[in-house]
Amino acid sequence: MKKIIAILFLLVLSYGIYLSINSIPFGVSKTKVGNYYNLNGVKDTGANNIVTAVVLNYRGFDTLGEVTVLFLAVLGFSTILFTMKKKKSDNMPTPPSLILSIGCKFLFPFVLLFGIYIFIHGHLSPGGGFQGGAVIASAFLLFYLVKPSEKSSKKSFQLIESLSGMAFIVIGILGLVFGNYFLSNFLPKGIAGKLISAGIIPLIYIFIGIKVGSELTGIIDRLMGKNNEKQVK
Amino acid sequence: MIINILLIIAFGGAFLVYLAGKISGKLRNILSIIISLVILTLIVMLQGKEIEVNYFHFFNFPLMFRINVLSWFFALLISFLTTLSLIFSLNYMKGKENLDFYYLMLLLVNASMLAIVLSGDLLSFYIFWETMSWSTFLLISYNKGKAINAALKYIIMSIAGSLAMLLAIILIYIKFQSFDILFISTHINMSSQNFAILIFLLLSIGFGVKSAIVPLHAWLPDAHAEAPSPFSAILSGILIKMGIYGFLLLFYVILGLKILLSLNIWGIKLNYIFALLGAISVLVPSMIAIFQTDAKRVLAWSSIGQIGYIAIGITIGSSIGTAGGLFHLFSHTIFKALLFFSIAAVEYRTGTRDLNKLGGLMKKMPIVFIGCLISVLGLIGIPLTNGFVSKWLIYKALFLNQNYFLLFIALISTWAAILYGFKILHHIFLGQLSQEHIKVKKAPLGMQIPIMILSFLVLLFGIFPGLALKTINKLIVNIGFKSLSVNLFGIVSETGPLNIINIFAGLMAILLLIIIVFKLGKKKTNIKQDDNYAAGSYIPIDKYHFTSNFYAPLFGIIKPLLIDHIDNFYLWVANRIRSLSDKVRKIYCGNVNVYVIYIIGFAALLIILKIGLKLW
Amino acid sequence: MNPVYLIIIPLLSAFSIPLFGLISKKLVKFIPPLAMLFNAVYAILLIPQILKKPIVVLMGGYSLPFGINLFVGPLGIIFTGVIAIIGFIVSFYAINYIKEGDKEKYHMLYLLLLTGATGAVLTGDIFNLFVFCEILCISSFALVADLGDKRSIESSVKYLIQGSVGSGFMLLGIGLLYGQFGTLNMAHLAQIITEKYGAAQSIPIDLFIPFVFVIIGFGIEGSIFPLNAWLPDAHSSAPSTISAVLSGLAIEIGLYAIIRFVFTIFGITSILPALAILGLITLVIGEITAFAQANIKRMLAYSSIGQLGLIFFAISIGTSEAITGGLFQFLTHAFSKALLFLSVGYMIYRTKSMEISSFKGIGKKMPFASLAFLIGSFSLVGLPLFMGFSSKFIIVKSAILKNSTLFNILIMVVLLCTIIEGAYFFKVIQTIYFKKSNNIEIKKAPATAVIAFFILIIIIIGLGIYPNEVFKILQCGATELLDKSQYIRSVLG
Amino acid sequence: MVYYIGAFGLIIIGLYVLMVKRNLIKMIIGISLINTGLNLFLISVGFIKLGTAPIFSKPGLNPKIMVDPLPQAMVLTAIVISVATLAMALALAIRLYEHHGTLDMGKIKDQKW
Repeated sequence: MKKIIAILFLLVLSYGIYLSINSIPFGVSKTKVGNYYNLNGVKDTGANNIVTAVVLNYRGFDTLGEVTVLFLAVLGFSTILFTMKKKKSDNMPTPPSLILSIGCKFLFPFVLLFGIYIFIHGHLSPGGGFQGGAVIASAFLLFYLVKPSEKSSKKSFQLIESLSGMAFIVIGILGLVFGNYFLSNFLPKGIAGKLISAGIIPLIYIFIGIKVGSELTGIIDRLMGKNNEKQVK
Repeated sequence: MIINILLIIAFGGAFLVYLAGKISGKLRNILSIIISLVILTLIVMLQGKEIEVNYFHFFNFPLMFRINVLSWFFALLISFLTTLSLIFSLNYMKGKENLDFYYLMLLLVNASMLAIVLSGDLLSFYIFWETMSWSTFLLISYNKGKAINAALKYIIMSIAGSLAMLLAIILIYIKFQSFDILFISTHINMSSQNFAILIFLLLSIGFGVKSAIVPLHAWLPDAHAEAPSPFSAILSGILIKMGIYGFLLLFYVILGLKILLSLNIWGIKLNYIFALLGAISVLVPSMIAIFQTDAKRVLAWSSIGQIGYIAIGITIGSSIGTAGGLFHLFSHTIFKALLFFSIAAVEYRTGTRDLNKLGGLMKKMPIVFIGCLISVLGLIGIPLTNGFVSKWLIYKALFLNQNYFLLFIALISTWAAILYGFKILHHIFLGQLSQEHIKVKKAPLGMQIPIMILSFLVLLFGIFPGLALKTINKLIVNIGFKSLSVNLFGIVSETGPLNIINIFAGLMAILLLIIIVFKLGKKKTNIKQDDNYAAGSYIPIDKYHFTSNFYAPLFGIIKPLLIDHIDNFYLWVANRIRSLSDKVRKIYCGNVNVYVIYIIGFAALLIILKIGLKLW
Repeated sequence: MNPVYLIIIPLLSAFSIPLFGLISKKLVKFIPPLAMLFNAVYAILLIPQILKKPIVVLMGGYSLPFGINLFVGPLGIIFTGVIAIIGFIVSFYAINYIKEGDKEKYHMLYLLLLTGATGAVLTGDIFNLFVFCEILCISSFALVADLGDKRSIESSVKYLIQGSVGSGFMLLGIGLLYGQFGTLNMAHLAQIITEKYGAAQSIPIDLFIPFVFVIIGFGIEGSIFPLNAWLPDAHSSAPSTISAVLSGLAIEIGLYAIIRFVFTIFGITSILPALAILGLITLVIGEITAFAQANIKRMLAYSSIGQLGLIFFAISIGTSEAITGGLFQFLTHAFSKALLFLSVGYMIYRTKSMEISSFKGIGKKMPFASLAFLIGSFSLVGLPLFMGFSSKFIIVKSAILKNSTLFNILIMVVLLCTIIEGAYFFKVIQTIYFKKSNNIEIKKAPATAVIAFFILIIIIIGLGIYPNEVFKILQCGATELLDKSQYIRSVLG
Repeated sequence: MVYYIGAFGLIIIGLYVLMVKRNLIKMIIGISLINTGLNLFLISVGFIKLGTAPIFSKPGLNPKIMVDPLPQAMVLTAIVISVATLAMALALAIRLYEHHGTLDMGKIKDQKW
């Protein structure tokens, strides 16, 4: 019964979407705003990667919100799991195999480096702070796989998160001070294509990278069950 | 300016008294009486003045106070009764809990009522009307227990009434772009008949709830019975008269006599319908009152009945009727407050107000007995009491108006009043003294003083009705009636003068006759109640208390008529809403899948409406 | 005076809480009140300037519609001001109230929730609106679960599922709009829509479908009738401070978004009567459901649904005065409901029960909390001298002035609902004051709570007696909503 | 066009899951499906046939045929938001299981009426 109702409703919904989608033809250039970004992005921001230019400069405020959302996720995550009963599990997790542990130890610095590379070059090539941060977090995931009992310092993670978040805002406020607009690109834009160019974009991306890295690591850390053991029924 | 000061004292005083109560109880009591006396003097000083003050702008609507004869008359009654009630409370409320709150609310009700009658525009009228409603609500709840449901019924009905009133006020504003009562009254001619009927009906609901005209009376018996007794006196004595004040305002100030008499629905005159409702309010509640066993409930039902008289008086639209209605309002305030005070005094000493448990207190509490006797006489309308004058005027007006049907009902109801009046008197003060109450003491002085003052007033205005009739005459002239010629002893007119001296002389003659007849009769012998035996076995004394089921035969005949169907109807509605609520809240069934289905279903519904029905 | 600080300062202070936490754990709880106090003062100082001319703030200095802008008009500043004032009072109250759990995280989440709310009402960009709404939503998911007990986790899960559907719909609607019109800026969007469809009699279907999605997306946050199943659960199981903020502010953000879309962006006035009926159904359902509740917080939550329906109804009447009344009702509801939840908070805390029957005779033991409840409920029922009267008065007046049979009937229903509302509120008042108490030793509420009560009481009575100045500001808000071209002009120049 | 169908297919499937499936984990998967579908939809809105990525990674690229960068930026944000929601949902699921010993949302109905 429920299924039939659900399907009926969804059919109506799909029909509605079908009707409205007609006015959005597929694969045709149609937006004024997007064209503007493509045409003037490099000139305006000094970043080769237009998506980065949009994310951090034209719509930097969205990104601030986005960073906040991620911050929130970690916060909420740890709030919800905060009062969890800490149970000592009887059986220690099986130690990882030799291949895994050696391989991970070997890979860890490279992955970390790759993550850093990605967010530093966010304005030049595909990638950026979020992606880089995710890569960094995966490095820590490897690390945890090898040493499940390792206790990471949650305090320092939290500090890094909030400091880098604050740095983002402070850069924004500096923009307000020097350039009259919040988050305005007040630093010299340099020559597009060079590493040190595009004003505040790389700077912000570095902070975002650090922040996202530590946040995702925090989430992984929690989900790995460091201080909340698996429930035994 | 003096009005502003008056109301600032009234409202500020209430809170001041509350704060004083935090320091000491004595200070609070004294302060409350001082404040009420100050208000009373200020009002007396305002006699005959016509003042208008703008005091505030709510949004951009100017609010104003205005005093004229009508409002002065009511203000005087309000503050006078409140003063007496406060004096009475000194003893009655001694030792009860939350007294600060009690005094605060009592003074707040007083202040709000004053503000109502002094309001010059409908908006401030409404605002203070509501203030009165909620402070009354809190005060009725004060006694806890049964009082809670009574208060709830009261507040719900008055919210309903006041919302109707709000609607009417806003309609008026939209029509005339003003809340000023005088402005409206001068421009009402321009409005259509339908508009006037609409206003009439809506406002009638609002005022009707407060004054407990019959279909809207359901709150009154409970509320009057359960409120603290000094406050019951105010409730019955003056608070329900606020509704009458509202009606006067509506009938004669806003609509005016001419329009009032012309209003009709399908040819039936509205004021006649209203008078008919008044007549029902007189008849049925008076009957119901006979069968109550709780003394305060008797009085409560009787209040509805007396309000009915007033309603008849003020609606028939003749000057003598209106004067009668107003005079009855005035007398009712006095004798009903007196009755409530007497019963409160009895309750204070004996701890009960169940009529079947009381009896024979005449000698134990003589002053209270005399007070009660006088007030019952007033209630019944025996000559030389103020009740007689007012009822006479109302009957007269009905007679002159050739409303014989209403006259008939009013007369029958007087019999009912005699029955329940006598019942109260007999059950409490006459008959056998119950064993428990042998050691009952006299009422304290603080209670006797208000009782004595009021008893005196009942007789004073019964013998010299002109004292009040002069003001009332001015009042009815003020609201657009012909003047009556009044002297100290009554009314001088060709159609049927009222002269207390003549009546007094006649009465004396009858009295003399009765005394002579009684002197000729046999002497009675007193037998002690304990001297009775039944088949040789001793029966406990309580069984001899012959006052229970006083009017049992009568009750058997008309009982089915007197069940409070209207009250039951309201209860039924409340229960319906409750069960509806229980059904409706099943929508939130707790299953999150269903909730998502609601969301998608809503989207689908909107799309269907758009595509299928081509809405929007 | 740059309104961007209204968003930045709370955000910055939220981020800085862990730092202060390092210095002293006790310091943390004073940061939210300070940040909100700043916002409140700043918002009030901005008002005169904004009434003259709305402020448009560009982010990053790019010309519109390419950058993001904040539009700080009368409407925005009203909402911001209310958010800041209530945020301040509630966080002040929370200084002593929040004792268990991770305090730092609670305060951070709380500040972020308010940041989200402020951002959502100030932004001039639909995608940005979506982002801020998500901040609001996600922080409220977490805060609802803050107590960590059985009921709060369950409520939070249900809230999250419905909220995700809502955010999905929002994004879908925004995506469709972007696809059609190629812009995300509200004013630009409004301009294009007016140019393209301004003359059309009925709403074209390809405009209607995104409209449906957006309305439903924000309607879930704004708890319109069939979409509000999460609300009673979430509001009743969150900590009382959070219930106060959620009920008083969060759901109104959804409402704000809807009216912004209906009036400014789409400019669809033909749908207004339907929305009015929807609001009315919400009102009726909310009040009737609240009538039989035994759990005080659920009762208040359902009453919030009812109040929201009333606001929605008032705004959907669509005249300037009615919208003003609706906004006024929003103020009333925000302040009164916050007061109610806060007062109930300590009662629950002391009696350890949410059943109404367990509050018997508490009036004597907790006089201030009970007084707060009394005044809050009087105000909500709409008794004079309190704020609720001012707003209800305006609403009734404007509905009658509309002079259509439909609205005359609807306003009758509204008034009937008021009676029901009165019935259940007065019943609780009687339980609190006039029932025999259970003779348990109950302590009074602490000073911080009492101060919070009194600030709210003063606001409620003050605006109940003297609403004139606020009324003028609200009128400007209504004008802003109704005058679409003015909005477009002031943003795009 | 197939992208649109795919995107909306995912969304519809996700909604169906939310309406019919009672297991919380499945519902969370449904939410993920909706979000993925949305991201796909946004990206396809900005798509241009034969378009290139909006990155001037080598000189001589024609900005006229680049795809629209704005939906991509939006998707970036949307992904982060969906990750956040997902994280919250998983944390809640863990706690819910701890409290109720089940993840069947049809059975967890303490909060009702």
